[in-house]
Amino acid sequence: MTAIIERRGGPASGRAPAPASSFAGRRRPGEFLIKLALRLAAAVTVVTTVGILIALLIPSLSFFAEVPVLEFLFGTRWAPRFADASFGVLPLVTATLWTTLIALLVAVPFGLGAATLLAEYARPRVRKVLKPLLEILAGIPTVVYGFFALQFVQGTVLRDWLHLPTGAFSVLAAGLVMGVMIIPTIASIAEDAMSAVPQALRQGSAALGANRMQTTLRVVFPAALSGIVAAVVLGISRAVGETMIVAIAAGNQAQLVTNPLDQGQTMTGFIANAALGDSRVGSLEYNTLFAVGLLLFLITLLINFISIRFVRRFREAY
Amino acid sequence: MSTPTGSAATATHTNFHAAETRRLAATPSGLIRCEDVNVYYGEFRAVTGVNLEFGRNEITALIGPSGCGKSTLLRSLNRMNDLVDGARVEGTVLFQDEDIYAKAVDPIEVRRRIGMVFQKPNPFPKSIYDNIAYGPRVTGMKVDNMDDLVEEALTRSALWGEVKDKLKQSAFGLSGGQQQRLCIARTIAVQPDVILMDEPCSALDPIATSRIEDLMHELRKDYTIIIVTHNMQQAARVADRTAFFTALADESTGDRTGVLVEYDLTRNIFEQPQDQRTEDYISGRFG
Amino acid sequence: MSTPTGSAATATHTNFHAAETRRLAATPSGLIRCEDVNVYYGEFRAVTGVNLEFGRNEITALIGPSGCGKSTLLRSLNRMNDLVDGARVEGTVLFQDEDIYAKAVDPIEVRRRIGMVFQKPNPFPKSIYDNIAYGPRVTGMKVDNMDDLVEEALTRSALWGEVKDKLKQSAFGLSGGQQQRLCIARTIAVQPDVILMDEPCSALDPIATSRIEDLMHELRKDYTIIIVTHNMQQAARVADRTAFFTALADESTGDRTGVLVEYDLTRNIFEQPQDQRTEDYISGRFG
Amino acid sequence: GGQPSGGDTSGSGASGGGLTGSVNTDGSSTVAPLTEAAADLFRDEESGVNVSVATSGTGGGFKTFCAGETDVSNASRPIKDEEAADCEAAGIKYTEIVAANDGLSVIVNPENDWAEDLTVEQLNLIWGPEAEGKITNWNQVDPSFPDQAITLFGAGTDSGTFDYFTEEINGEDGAIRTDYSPSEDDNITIQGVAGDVGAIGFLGLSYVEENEGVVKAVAVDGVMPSTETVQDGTYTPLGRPLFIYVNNASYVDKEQVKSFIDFYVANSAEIAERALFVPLTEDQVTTATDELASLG
Amino acid sequence: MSPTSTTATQPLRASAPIATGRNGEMRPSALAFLLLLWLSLFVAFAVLITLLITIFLTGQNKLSTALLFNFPSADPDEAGARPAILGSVWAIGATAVMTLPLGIAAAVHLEEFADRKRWFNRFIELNVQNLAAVPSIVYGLLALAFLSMLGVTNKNIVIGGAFALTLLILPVIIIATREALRAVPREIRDGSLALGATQWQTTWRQVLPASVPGIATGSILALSRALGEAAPLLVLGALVYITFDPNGLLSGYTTLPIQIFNWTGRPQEGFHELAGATSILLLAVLILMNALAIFIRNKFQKRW
Ligand SMILES: Nc1ncnc2c1ncn2[C@@H]1O[C@H](COP(=O)(O)OP(=O)(O)OP(=O)(O)O)[C@@H](O)[C@H]1O
Ligand SMILES: Nc1ncnc2c1ncn2[C@@H]1O[C@H](COP(=O)(O)OP(=O)(O)OP(=O)(O)O)[C@@H](O)[C@H]1O
Ligand SMILES: [Mg+2]
Ligand SMILES: [Mg+2]
Repeated sequence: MTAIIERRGGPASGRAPAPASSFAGRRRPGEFLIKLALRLAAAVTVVTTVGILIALLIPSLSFFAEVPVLEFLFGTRWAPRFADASFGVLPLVTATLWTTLIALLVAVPFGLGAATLLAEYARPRVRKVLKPLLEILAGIPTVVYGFFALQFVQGTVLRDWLHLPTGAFSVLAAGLVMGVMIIPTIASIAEDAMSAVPQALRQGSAALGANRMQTTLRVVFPAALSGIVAAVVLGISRAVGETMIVAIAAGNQAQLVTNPLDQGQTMTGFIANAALGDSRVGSLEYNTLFAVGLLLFLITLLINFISIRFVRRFREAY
Repeated sequence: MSTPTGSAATATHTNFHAAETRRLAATPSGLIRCEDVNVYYGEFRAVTGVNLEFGRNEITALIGPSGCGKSTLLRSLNRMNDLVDGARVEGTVLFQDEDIYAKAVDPIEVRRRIGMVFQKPNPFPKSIYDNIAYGPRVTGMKVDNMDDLVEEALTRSALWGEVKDKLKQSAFGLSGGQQQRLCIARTIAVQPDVILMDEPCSALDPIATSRIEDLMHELRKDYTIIIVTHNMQQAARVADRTAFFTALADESTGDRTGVLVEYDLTRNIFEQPQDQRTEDYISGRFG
Repeated sequence: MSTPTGSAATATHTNFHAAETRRLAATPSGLIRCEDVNVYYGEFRAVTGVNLEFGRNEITALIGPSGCGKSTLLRSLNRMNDLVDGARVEGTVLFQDEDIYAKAVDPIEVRRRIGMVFQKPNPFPKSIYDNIAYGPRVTGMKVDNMDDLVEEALTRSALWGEVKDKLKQSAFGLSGGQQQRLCIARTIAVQPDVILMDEPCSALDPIATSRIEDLMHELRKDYTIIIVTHNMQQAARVADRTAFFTALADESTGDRTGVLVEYDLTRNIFEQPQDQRTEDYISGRFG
Repeated sequence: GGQPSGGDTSGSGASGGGLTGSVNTDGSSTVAPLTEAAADLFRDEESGVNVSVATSGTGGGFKTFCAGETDVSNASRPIKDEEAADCEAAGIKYTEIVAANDGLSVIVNPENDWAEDLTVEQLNLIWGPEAEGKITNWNQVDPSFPDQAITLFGAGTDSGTFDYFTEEINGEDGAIRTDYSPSEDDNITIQGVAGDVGAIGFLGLSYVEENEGVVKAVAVDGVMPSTETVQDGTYTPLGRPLFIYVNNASYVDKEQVKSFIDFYVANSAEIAERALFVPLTEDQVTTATDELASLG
Repeated sequence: MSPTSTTATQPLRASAPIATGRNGEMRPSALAFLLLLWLSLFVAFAVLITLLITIFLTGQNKLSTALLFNFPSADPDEAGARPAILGSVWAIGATAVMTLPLGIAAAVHLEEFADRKRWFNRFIELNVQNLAAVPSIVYGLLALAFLSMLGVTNKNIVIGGAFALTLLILPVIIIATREALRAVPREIRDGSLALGATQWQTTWRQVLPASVPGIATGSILALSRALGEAAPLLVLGALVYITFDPNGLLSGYTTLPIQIFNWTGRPQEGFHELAGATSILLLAVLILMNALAIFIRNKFQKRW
């Protein structure tokens, strides 16, 4: 055999004199540069966040120089672009709350139901088919959802079929459709959380004579609770931030919404509608856009942090 | 190359506790009987042609190298395999002469009557109390006083003294050995006839292990126990009878399948194995 | 309560192959020396105060119950622990009298010189040929003829005959035992001095295990081998020297940490252990 | 009422005149279909010219126009003084051309059988800033009207339609009650009015004609909006011209812009018809031609 | 009782039969529960199907080659979505080119190199998770402000939209890539490193190739999200009528969702049909992309 693989420190050579350099590091400048590049790429995400903050803050500061913060936050009349302007954001906030609430009323039960079915009942092969199908719901362009909400849900279902006393738009229709859109989001995270519950707990429960329902409700749900909460919270974040559906179907009238059959303009709806026109950079109108954007960003930021906390908790638990 | 030929005995001392303290019939009483049991995962046959009787109020150990189907067989004794996708049992498993795979049989009831303790302690993320009370609650047992039931289960599993002051605390706060005893207590609480144990000590330290082994001896008075273990000395220490399994390669497909090699009183298996493969395994030539 | 007291010897026959075929110095030659090594994972100290010398061209086995830090110590011998988040080594590890944790030392080079084989065979998702050629390529070895190198590495690891006709096929097509030998061949191909093995046979069947053990005896001629094993008989069969570790609970924190209990010629460890804990472990009283 | 346009195109000249380059337009979404129709027809003549039409609203359009970004700005109202000042400051010289006429229409739900003819005063009563929160029921507009809540829809604040309507009805540009549903998307307004018996809204005539039966137009001071009433000037005050503003420098320097604008004016009748607007009168065409001619 | 039993205390229960004829899985409560679960899924699918049907009914008349090849027009019978199709291709292409290298590099850093002990890396992780849930319209505002700061007045350009979309899906791609990288078993990395490969060699030659299917799946899904997005592009002002093919990063453009949005706002019924037809087209593309992603996931993703 050709001794291609030579033994460096074999017995034949005795104790090879080991110069201090025998392990000396080869210089790898390429490696260093690559790592630097990778780190920079990761840093882009931070730059994005800082960018968002700056982009939103600077116009917002000009805005708040003209409109007191308290008036903005607690005012009940939103008419920024009229001759008699006023800047109370509460109407937008109430509309956002309504659409979000309605969306959750749809998405939470159905999303959790679907997640439970997929995680606890469906065989892998069935799950492999159902899950992607369910995810199509999350992939439908929101413009398409918007017109579906406006024409079919509001026009046909709520008005023609149910004869509800509602006009052309309602936060109800927008919220319902938004809820359907969010179902896969909630289902997916909740399913992750349930799947992360160790099989051992299910087996332990089954071995005591519990059926699947009991195991699901009394062992898996409590064990996956933080993940389920995270799913719901992320659903809230999606609902608050969704734009096209509300811009199209919730209406454009900024009013304090007290009845879900009324129309209302959400924060995102306002931004989209206002942006359809083109405001002069630096004008109050332009700054208004960013003030609402900032509020929206801060609200979702808060929600996201709550959600991330819960996700982390269920990831750590097992 | 080196063929193991020497015969220097190790310093191993094994205590055939069970065999030494009890007189056993030559054949077990057959509370559970396997007749020609094959277990499949989809197309794959994990266990082939097992005929085996487990004696009432005995401890039976299943031993054998990894992958020989011990866990698979154990799970088929209380229909836990129903929960595994694609798992399928052929042949007959009789419990008190009833076929547990018969149509009219409620698998839930089978599992209540034939309880199971797992390799890794798996307490529920609930309080100690609720861990015990869980079984009686879900099975709809008529319980006059749940507190008494919890106390009795914990007492029987030699845990009461250690936990009686923290029943409302999370079970996760217990040590591994305590958790495992809690799992045994939980099983006892639903009043099973048989307790299956799948390597119940393999995640535990020596002291916890020895406590569980002691507990098993205690429990044998009231329950029938079937235990899978990797630790041969453990089998020797606790089991009345031992079944040795191994995995054979199928000539045609090359798939390996688990078969029962030898089943006998534990002392016989360890001291006078009838099969060469048993002897090889016992003497540590593989595994 | 049952306290193990009996002394019926099992039918265990152990072959001290290594000890019987070689004469060994009372103390090892010290190709690698651990001096007061502690290994931490974050705050947790997994291994405490290990002093140990590994002999050139010897096979040393590390044994002990699960969690006593065998793998941790092994990985600290070739700085594989550098890659584990939070892992930290205190004390000195000398390889040929050089501190491998010294500043000027290139951990990459350490790992090339001190190779490692893992518990689960871990071939790369590439062809058999590329699995072998990978190491020489990435380490920038000057290779005149890669084909020859691949052939020699496979030959040395007793795999050439089985795979020479399918070098271009995926390594995943091999059996577990072949895969493990491929991993050994892969390690040999970068010309290491030492091969660390972490339970290299625990995922293999008896026949494959015995082939790997044979191979280790072959390799000892050219390499220094340190092997972690759970199978005491395996240690007895292959190792020149054996180190027994156990996990002690820290009095103050209750954390368990791995310590070296006893280190000696394998025959001595198995036949005349000096420490009660070693004897308990060897005799299967726990683990 | 006006007729939907036929499919036949003019195609008078030989197609493919060989011009290239782009014509960038922005502005009113109301006027956009007009410019698009012009571009459609123009493409048959000069297929090498890229015409783009953005819809930032009249105000938004003037912003980019006065920044020199666009060659043409579509406007549904005349340029305001501030906007003109912007253009002047940026050195942008421009020419205003009336490109078509429109009847800004007030619409109600087809089931509304009471408000078929409203006076300007009544419209002001409904839409004026003072009405905000007060005029919420039709019977407040006229006691003979039924007890029916009013809901209001209309153009978004960036649109020329909004400016024009507020100016003409409420007497001041931008003065309007704010509790109505403004939309930059006129079809949303249609949907709104169609979905609510008590609704009232305003938008361009073309939308009314395309949505007969869905919504219906209201006569203002007794005159229904139509091609005739708009052209002959009897539909007041809401009959209005639609404009394009041409950047003079572009017109002079860019052959494709000149060619496009000349085409636009020359074929204004057909373009207006295609885009569902009211064509220019003879006089208006002459004026536009003269304006362009003066540019050279 | 068994003769071998030393303490014959086996209670009475031993004789109770297990063949009760009941089945604990079939209790009414359990069946009702299962029914509810299926109902959840059924409702979701029922909405999906209704939506698809209504869109199809709206758009079927206008499904023709004219939709694919014609430019928009003031006449709905002549109008097509050609520039919108090409515009979507340009915008998504540019987005992919910008976001894929960036996202994969960032994910590799976080998963393979970053020391999680360092606050900065933990902060980046947190930040990525947060960015993934920031409303898309905020990215539109970001791009708007950014372009304004650069002094770009005409924001209707491919690169502007691609910029917003890139930032929008960057966190999505990072998260998907990290998951794909995490699915590569530690053993592969250990094996490579133990041979003396550097960390980068290990990443580049072992980990990345092994995770290509996962990365591809995640990227396709992320890009399909970008393809369906309208809100951020709307904020940047959307061109809706162009008579030319977008032909570069600085070219004016429109995209399919924007075209749909615009056509639905037109007075003529014909445009609404066009919007329906374009929705069908967009949905078909999106579903195809989803199917491709799932196909890749199922076919090429190794189970280790
Ligand atoms: N859920 C499953 N699906 C498919 N195959 C399985 C499944 N569970 C086990 N197997 C296979 O069945 C065979 C027997 O497995 P089993 O777990 O019963 O072995 P075991 O003897 O308990 O091994 P160990 O000692 O490692 O626990 C093995 O080849 C295993 O790979
Ligand atoms: N990456 C890690 N991070 C934190 N703790 C670890 C890590 N790896 C191992 N440990 C802990 O360090 C201790 C020693 O682990 P190690 O894997 O070295 O034990 P071992 O003797 O090899 O056990 P086994 O026989 O089960 O392989 C254990 O308590 C283990 O939980
Ligand atoms: Mg097992
Ligand atoms: Mg280990």
